[in-house]
Amino acid sequence: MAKTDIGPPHYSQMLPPIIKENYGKWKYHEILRPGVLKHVSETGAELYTVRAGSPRLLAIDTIREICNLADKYCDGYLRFTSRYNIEFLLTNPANIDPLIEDLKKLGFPVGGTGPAITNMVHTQGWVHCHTPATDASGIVKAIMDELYDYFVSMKLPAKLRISLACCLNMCGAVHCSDIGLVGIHRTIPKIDHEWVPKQCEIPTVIASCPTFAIRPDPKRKSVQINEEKCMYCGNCYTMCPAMPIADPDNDGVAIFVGGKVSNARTAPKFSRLAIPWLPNNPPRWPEVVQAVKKLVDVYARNAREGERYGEWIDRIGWETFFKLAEIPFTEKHIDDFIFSVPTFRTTTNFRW
Amino acid sequence: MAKTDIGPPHYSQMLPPIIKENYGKWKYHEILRPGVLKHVSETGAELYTVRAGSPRLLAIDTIREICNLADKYCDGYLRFTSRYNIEFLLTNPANIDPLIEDLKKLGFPVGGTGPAITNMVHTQGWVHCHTPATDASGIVKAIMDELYDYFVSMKLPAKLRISLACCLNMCGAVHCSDIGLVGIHRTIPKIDHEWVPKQCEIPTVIASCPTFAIRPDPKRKSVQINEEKCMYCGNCYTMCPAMPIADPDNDGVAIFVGGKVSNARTAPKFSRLAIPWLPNNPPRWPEVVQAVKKLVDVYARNAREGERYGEWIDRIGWETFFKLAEIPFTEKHIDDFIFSVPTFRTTTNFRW
Amino acid sequence: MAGSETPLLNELEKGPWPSFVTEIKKMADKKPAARDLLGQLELSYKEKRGHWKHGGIVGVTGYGGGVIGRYSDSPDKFPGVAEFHTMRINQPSGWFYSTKALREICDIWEKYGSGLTNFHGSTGDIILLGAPTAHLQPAFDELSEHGYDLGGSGSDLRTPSCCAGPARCENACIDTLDICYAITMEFQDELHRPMWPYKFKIKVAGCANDCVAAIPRADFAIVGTWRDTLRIDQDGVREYAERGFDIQGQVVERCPTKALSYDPAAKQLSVRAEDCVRCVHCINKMPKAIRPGVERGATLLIGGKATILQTAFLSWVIVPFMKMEPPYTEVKELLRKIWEWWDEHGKMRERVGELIYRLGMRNFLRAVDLPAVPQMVFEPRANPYIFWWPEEIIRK
Amino acid sequence: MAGSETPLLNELEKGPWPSFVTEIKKMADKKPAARDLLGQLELSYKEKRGHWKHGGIVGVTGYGGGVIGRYSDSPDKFPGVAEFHTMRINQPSGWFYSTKALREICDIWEKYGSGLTNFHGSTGDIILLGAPTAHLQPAFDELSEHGYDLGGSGSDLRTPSCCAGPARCENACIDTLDICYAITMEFQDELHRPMWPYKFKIKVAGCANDCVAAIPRADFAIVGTWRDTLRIDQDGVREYAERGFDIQGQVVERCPTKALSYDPAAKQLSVRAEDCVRCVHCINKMPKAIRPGVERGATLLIGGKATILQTAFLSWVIVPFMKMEPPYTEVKELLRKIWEWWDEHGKMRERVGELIYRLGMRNFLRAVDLPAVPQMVFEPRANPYIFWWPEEIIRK
Amino acid sequence: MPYIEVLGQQIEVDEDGYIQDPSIWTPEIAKAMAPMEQITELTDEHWKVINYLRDYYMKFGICPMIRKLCKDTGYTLKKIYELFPTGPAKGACKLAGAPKPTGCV
Amino acid sequence: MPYIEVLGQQIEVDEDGYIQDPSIWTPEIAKAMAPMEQITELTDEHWKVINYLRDYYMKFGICPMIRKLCKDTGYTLKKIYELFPTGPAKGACKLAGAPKPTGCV
Ligand code: SRM
Ligand code: SRM
Ligand code: SRM
Ligand code: SRM
Ligand code: SF4
Ligand code: SF4
Ligand code: SF4
Ligand code: SF4
Ligand code: SF4
Ligand code: SF4
Ligand code: SF4
Ligand code: SF4
Repeated sequence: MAKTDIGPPHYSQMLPPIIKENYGKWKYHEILRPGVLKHVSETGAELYTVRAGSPRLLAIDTIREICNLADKYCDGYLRFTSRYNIEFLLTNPANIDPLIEDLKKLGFPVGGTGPAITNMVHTQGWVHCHTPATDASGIVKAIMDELYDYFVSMKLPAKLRISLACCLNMCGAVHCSDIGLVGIHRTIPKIDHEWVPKQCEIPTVIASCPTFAIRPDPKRKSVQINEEKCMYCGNCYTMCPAMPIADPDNDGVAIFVGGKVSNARTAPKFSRLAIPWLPNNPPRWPEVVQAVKKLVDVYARNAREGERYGEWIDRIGWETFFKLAEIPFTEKHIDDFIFSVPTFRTTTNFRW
Repeated sequence: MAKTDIGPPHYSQMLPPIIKENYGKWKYHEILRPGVLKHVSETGAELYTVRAGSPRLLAIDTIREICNLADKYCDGYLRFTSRYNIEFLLTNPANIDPLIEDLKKLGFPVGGTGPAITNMVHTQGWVHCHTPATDASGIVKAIMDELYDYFVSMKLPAKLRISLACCLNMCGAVHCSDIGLVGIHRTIPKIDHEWVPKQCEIPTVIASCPTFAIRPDPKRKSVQINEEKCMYCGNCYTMCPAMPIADPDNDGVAIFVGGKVSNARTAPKFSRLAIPWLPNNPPRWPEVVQAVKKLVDVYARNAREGERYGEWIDRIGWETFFKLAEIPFTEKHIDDFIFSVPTFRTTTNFRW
Repeated sequence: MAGSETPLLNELEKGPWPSFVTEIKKMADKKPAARDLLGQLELSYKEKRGHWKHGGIVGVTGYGGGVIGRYSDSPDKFPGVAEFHTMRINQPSGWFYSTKALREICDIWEKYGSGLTNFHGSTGDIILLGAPTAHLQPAFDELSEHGYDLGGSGSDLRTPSCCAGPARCENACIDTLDICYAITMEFQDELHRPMWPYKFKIKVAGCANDCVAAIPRADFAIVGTWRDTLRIDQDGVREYAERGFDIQGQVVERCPTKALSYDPAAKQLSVRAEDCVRCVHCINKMPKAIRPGVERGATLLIGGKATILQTAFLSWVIVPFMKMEPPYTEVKELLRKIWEWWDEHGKMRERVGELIYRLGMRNFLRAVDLPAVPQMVFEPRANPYIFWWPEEIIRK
Repeated sequence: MAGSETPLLNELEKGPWPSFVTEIKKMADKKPAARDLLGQLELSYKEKRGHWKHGGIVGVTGYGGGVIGRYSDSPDKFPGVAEFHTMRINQPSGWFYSTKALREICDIWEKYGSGLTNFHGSTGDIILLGAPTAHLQPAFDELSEHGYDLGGSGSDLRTPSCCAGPARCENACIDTLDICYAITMEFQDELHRPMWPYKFKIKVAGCANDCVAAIPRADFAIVGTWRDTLRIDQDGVREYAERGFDIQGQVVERCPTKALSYDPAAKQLSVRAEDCVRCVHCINKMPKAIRPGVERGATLLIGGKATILQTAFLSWVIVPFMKMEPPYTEVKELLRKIWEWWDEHGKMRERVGELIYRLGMRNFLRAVDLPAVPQMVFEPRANPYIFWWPEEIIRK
Repeated sequence: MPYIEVLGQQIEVDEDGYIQDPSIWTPEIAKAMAPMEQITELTDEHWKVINYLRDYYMKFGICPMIRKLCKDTGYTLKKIYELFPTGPAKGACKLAGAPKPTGCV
Repeated sequence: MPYIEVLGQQIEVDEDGYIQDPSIWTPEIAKAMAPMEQITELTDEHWKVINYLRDYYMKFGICPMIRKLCKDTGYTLKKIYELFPTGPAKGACKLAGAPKPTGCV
């Protein structure tokens, strides 16, 4: 039997010599051009990074091709970023252009650094998950095609991070993204009263509902849902296979904006609802893609240099944002969950 | 039988001629000196206001004396302010000094305008209420004696509003004061199981508990309190006389700071806990008075011109406030009620 | 009463601030109620606890509120305060008085009560402190004869109040006194006969300074504002500049939205209207130079309350702008709709703000027919817990 | 597989961004699993819904997590994905790889799985997408032989992750890679054998930029910072100034606490140390001129999570500063205390942040022996609902 | 302790005239209380309200909210005040032998 | 549908081998499942865990959390894995005839 609990390989096995030698000694960096970083060490050593966009879902054959490039230009070392991009680590600047050439041939764009759009954090969707309200990889592909230009250039006011999660579990952690997309349902779960008693732990199912919409149905040894209280989160389905919630016509995508992760200048911020729902329209989700494009463009046009999406909205106010973005404001934008009250405007200070 | 539903007298009966003539036509005002305002109308008319501090609890004989002054200097008209002060309305500036002289004789200080401390909003306390955790008028008197100088001058960075409520019902609405004092209990209600069933509506009592600490005690047809969940708000006592909560040794005063009401510059703000508890020490509550004095002084010394208490703290951060004010920070300062989460610091951005 | 009997309270006659103890003593010789109040209060000071019994349900014929019942827990020791009920009298708008009116009230209270008052209670009423049960009806009868009426108490509309407004203030964007009076008169029934889940308070402030604390302390706040641009008088600006006032530091830099800009050379101030949020700070600082705009009305907010049950709420914007002209039909109808919804859905002792929190703003807005606008929130929801109306769902 | 069978997916091979469809197709000829994944996915695209059955409990001997079971709901049509389980492989710290290591993984996955992967999952694992039940154990055995282990899933410690840190970044105030590794190794049991109320995630970021999203996405965030003053190199400042960089506008004015001041004449930048909140903005903008201080360590935060159940939480500061030196005993012990308390009091599927919300920070702090400090909150409580410990009460 | 006389028995009431122990209520007590609440004679309409309140209190342990009282009896609030001039809380609840209303005054 | 054979009867199970209807569970089913979960023989120790889980599930309608299981049986988690090499969720719960654990994977 296999050895257990050995943990991951030690990172030192994975670091190229230049990094081992300059570990913890990096002094500053520059972005030479989109997708190309130069880190300079206190020792004077220079490390070059070429960042390439990735679809994240990679065939092993592709990984081998990537390895070939890393062998050719990077002494056999590379890394991935926290947003799925591939980073080639070079010591010889002369290798940068040939590497980029080769990457182009393989179809990998170079970019994603500085005031740009980088890869979208995303999730499984129809490829592997059982609870999605939309696909992940497909929309991501369609959006990144549309925003490609912002990946390979650095012409935005600041970094702009887009993420997507295919259901309310929000595995992509889109809740703090400049633009966050979430697959949502809009209809209540359909209870299969034959299977609920067999497949599901009733108390657990009841406890799983954030809005206390589920109550026991002792007669049927099953549960009931209070339609008015259900906001279609699907958490009960996660706990109970006999309560499927997917609905092809009504599932779709909600879009949130203005979140951020970094503590730079301002504290991390949640993204907030901009567009409550757009339909699932595979294969290329034109409504969603256009909406994201518009949201990027309105920011690109109006924000000041160095201003993240949410910082821009802070300055102009959500009133103005909805006007500029030409998005109708509805009662859906007003929070009605636990922490709603602190979001209500308790002042006459607002713009018309 | 008396006529009912006649409502209050029409305000026009109460307005001096100069106000009737210039109603809605006031153009600007000046503060001539502490407690003396001059309002100038578009018509050129000038109205002088002399503001005098009041203990709020007034004997009818005192009111008659006040009326005498108003008759003498103000053609028989006066008003009270939203903070219980008395305002004499004069048309002849020559009357200002004599009026102030007369007020001095009666023991009424003139002031409370501009960047000053004005009268304390407060409540009934032991004078008339059945639920107090402290007295009202007594502490107010002791504090206003100590801060008297700030009432008759205008030397603070900005307006500083102090309020007091004698229990958690917070009738004084101290929740948005620069400095707010609240009478609090610290022990759980003592249940009189004989009287609960007779005097109290059990379901109402249970529903009255903000923290769900009360559960039925069906055997005794009474209720029980989960000690760990009770935070001594006294709301159950409000609903049920058989659950008295007062405890002379443990009742006392909590002090909150940094709230504001106006929308000027910043939105209205809640006051926030500075000192969790000081003992009731009648007749002059020296601990409370000194604490308030210190809180005023630290603000007076450190805030910038025009900065309200909470605006000052916003600038320097609560970390620094607790340091400057020399108040220990404890777990009690950390919210643990419904909206606690938005008060937790979700960033590494803080001062040491 | 000899001071020697109240050694603790006597301490509160020292010091420069006028003393409530002195006030009580003033009536103590004439009024047993005042004398015994002093005695009982001294006891409270000694024991550090109140000596009033819980509750008390007393009143006058035809009304369900307006009087706060109060009984001493030591009636034997203090018979003068065995029954010591408070009458809440509806104050005139803005707390303006003729001395004639005040003297009338004093005379009536001399006759029936303890001779002690609060000017005013923190809701705004005239508080007549302490009368025995038997005197309540006659006192009321006589007050009524002189044109006074009771204020609110219990689960009813509480006595509305308002700031000095146009009577004494250049900032007033609405006629606070008249609005307050009109609303009070329109809803006399709601004020006197408790019929709701809980209390409901209305306060009217003439501008964003909110000198009556409407936003924190009223379930329904009416706050004056304007829709156009504030008016700058450059002569006035020059005057402040020449006086050495730091326009840049005290005004321009403190404008919350940086809507102002100042040209120190020309001594000219200008405003970007679309960025001004009408916080009135600049007006406060330079009243001679800056004034509200001319297209005036009010912002309406809902839900303010103190800390019980679900912590304090500040009121929330529900109507960014409403014209305020007599007879104020629009706001009255809105109030009726709000009460109808609240009364129908509210639990016992649930303030309207708590009900909105529980059922969601969307249900409230739909019930009272108001459109959702971004002015209602600081920021939109961060969670994806979005409700849909049945008619929005695609059914095939 | 002929493209004609997947007309919808083929649309996603168009456009400049690399296509996941192309990736799946690459394996489709060699791997029935990949081929049938394509088919089933095409069906999903047609019907706008997923085709995986709910759940799946599969695994390897001795572990309770690390594999996500997945079954097709149309195994007859798509037998290649009838069983299509995912293996989560614990990535090396910072996602650094030698090509040798990557090739090993590819070879193993060629043998036992679909040949499809995610580099990486959003928790940070290597995701090996799709293997039948029978292949799980052999695949694991071979991975283990080559030095790889499974990551977390279920109610256990999830695979910790960290940013590039000192390996490739001048901002790193702590050794993110080593801390991540050390914690992972220390808690192998917690990682592989679910035993808690719910999942627990740890992420390590070298500085306040938080390039691994630790604060929003980890129950326990370790974020590098410093205690002394940031270091300014005035030569570097001059270089930026001479290059025409707008130091005043882009740096000084954007400093959240206005801790910086710039003298354009002298081209000198200075910082008021007590006001700097170490947000690293100025360092980001002028890396050649400004660097973190030298007394380094980490701020620890707790409670971050996504939206289910009680909406998303960002992590909350619980330790403003902790030195971070191997073997990291202090942080390990803190983690143990936290888990002990959470495991004892947590309800099923209650994240640690939700438990703290439910029971109050005070109970948490007491249990894990941490002092309350103002750095833990944006602002103190506004309500007077203050709890007292029994020992604080005066008993006579 | 104050009390009222009902059929020769002394029933304890509080200062406001509410019976101290709601469980001992009888219709006679209501009759004895009526004059204090300015009711000269208890008509069927009065009894409808009293019985409704009594039943509600016995069933739920609380008094209904006014809206419910009006809805369920079919009487407007005006009508209630006509029947009970001192109002539903002071008049009707007292006669129905419910505990003295608390809070909210 | 897959099934397992118990005393000549075919019992329906899902892909993961959990019985489809927990109410039909018998100890024989547990015995039949044991080999699939790499258990050669069900000892008293096994039965202690299985019976505990079964009772708990019947009483509360849910499976206990691991900490509770360990506390109540007195076994460490290590011991549980020794008894049920595929773990408490996959091994023990399955044998106890509880529904397949959901969520949180
Ligand atoms: C490689 C990576 C870390 C890793 O271990 O994988 C990384 C690397 C760097 N980050 Fe980052 N960041 C990386 C994810 C992040 C994330 C996480 C995320 O996006 O999910 C964040 C938080 C984003 C947010 O706030 O929403 C992040 C917020 C930053 C910031 C703060 C930006 C701001 O002003 O708010 C900086 C500073 C800057 O760029 O000026 C920064 C700066 C940097 C620097 C310059 C640090 C350095 O000196 O090496 C690196 C190159 C930046 C660039 O791309 O322009 N990095 N960085 C990640 C690359 C992701 C990618 O493929 O694009
Ligand atoms: C008389 C009164 C209204 C009334 O109808 O009774 C009143 C009258 C004026 N207020 Fe006020 N305010 C009055 C209570 C308030 C309150 C309510 C309270 O304190 O409970 C507030 C909100 C306080 C807060 O924010 O916590 C209030 C916030 C203001 C402000 C905003 C101050 C700020 O910068 O935040 C101004 C503007 C200013 O003073 O520059 C203001 C300005 C004024 C002006 C200058 C308005 C005018 O042009 O006449 C009046 C004289 C001000 C002064 O005292 O310096 N008034 N004012 C109240 C006097 C109370 C007293 O006896 O002291
Ligand atoms: C008299 C007065 C205090 C004063 O000295 O000024 C007062 C006195 C009482 N209030 Fe109040 N409240 C008074 C203004 C307020 C205010 C301030 C305001 O209206 O601006 C508040 C905070 C704002 C609000 O309404 O939320 C206030 C919030 C309360 C509460 C808590 C309500 C809540 O929802 O949180 C209670 C408790 C209750 O209703 O059961 C309460 C209850 C009470 C009771 C009736 C005590 C009780 O538990 O039944 C007090 C009677 C005291 C007595 O014996 O005279 N009182 N009460 C004020 C009314 C005078 C007037 O009519 O002018
Ligand atoms: C694979 C992955 C998405 C991806 O494509 O990258 C993933 C996939 C699933 N997540 Fe996740 N989560 C993944 C990272 C996350 C993250 C992001 C993170 O860790 O930084 C989050 C948000 C952060 C957090 O933990 O709160 C996340 C929050 C959830 C939740 C909601 C938890 C909550 O407390 O709100 C669930 C629901 C659950 O646990 O029942 C969930 C549940 C699931 C399940 C197991 C579905 C379920 O209902 O049981 C998904 C299995 C998909 C499949 O079939 O492969 N997943 N999940 C990520 C793990 C890969 C890896 O190990 O590297
Ligand atoms: S976000 Fe939802 S659907 Fe997508 S992978 Fe996570 S759990 Fe599955
Ligand atoms: S979908 Fe969500 S809100 Fe609706 S019943 Fe299920 S758990 Fe509750
Ligand atoms: S604050 Fe409390 S004690 Fe004071 S008057 Fe109001 S209800 Fe009574
Ligand atoms: S005092 Fe407050 S918290 Fe305590 S039991 Fe009573 S209502 Fe609940
Ligand atoms: S609220 Fe405005 S209008 Fe009313 S008194 Fe205050 S400053 Fe004047
Ligand atoms: S009113 Fe307030 S927001 Fe408008 S310009 Fe003046 S200071 Fe700025
Ligand atoms: S978090 Fe800080 S240390 Fe880590 S990679 Fe990002 S910038 Fe560098
Ligand atoms: S690190 Fe941030 S807070 Fe500190 S000086 Fe630089 S910009 Fe200001």
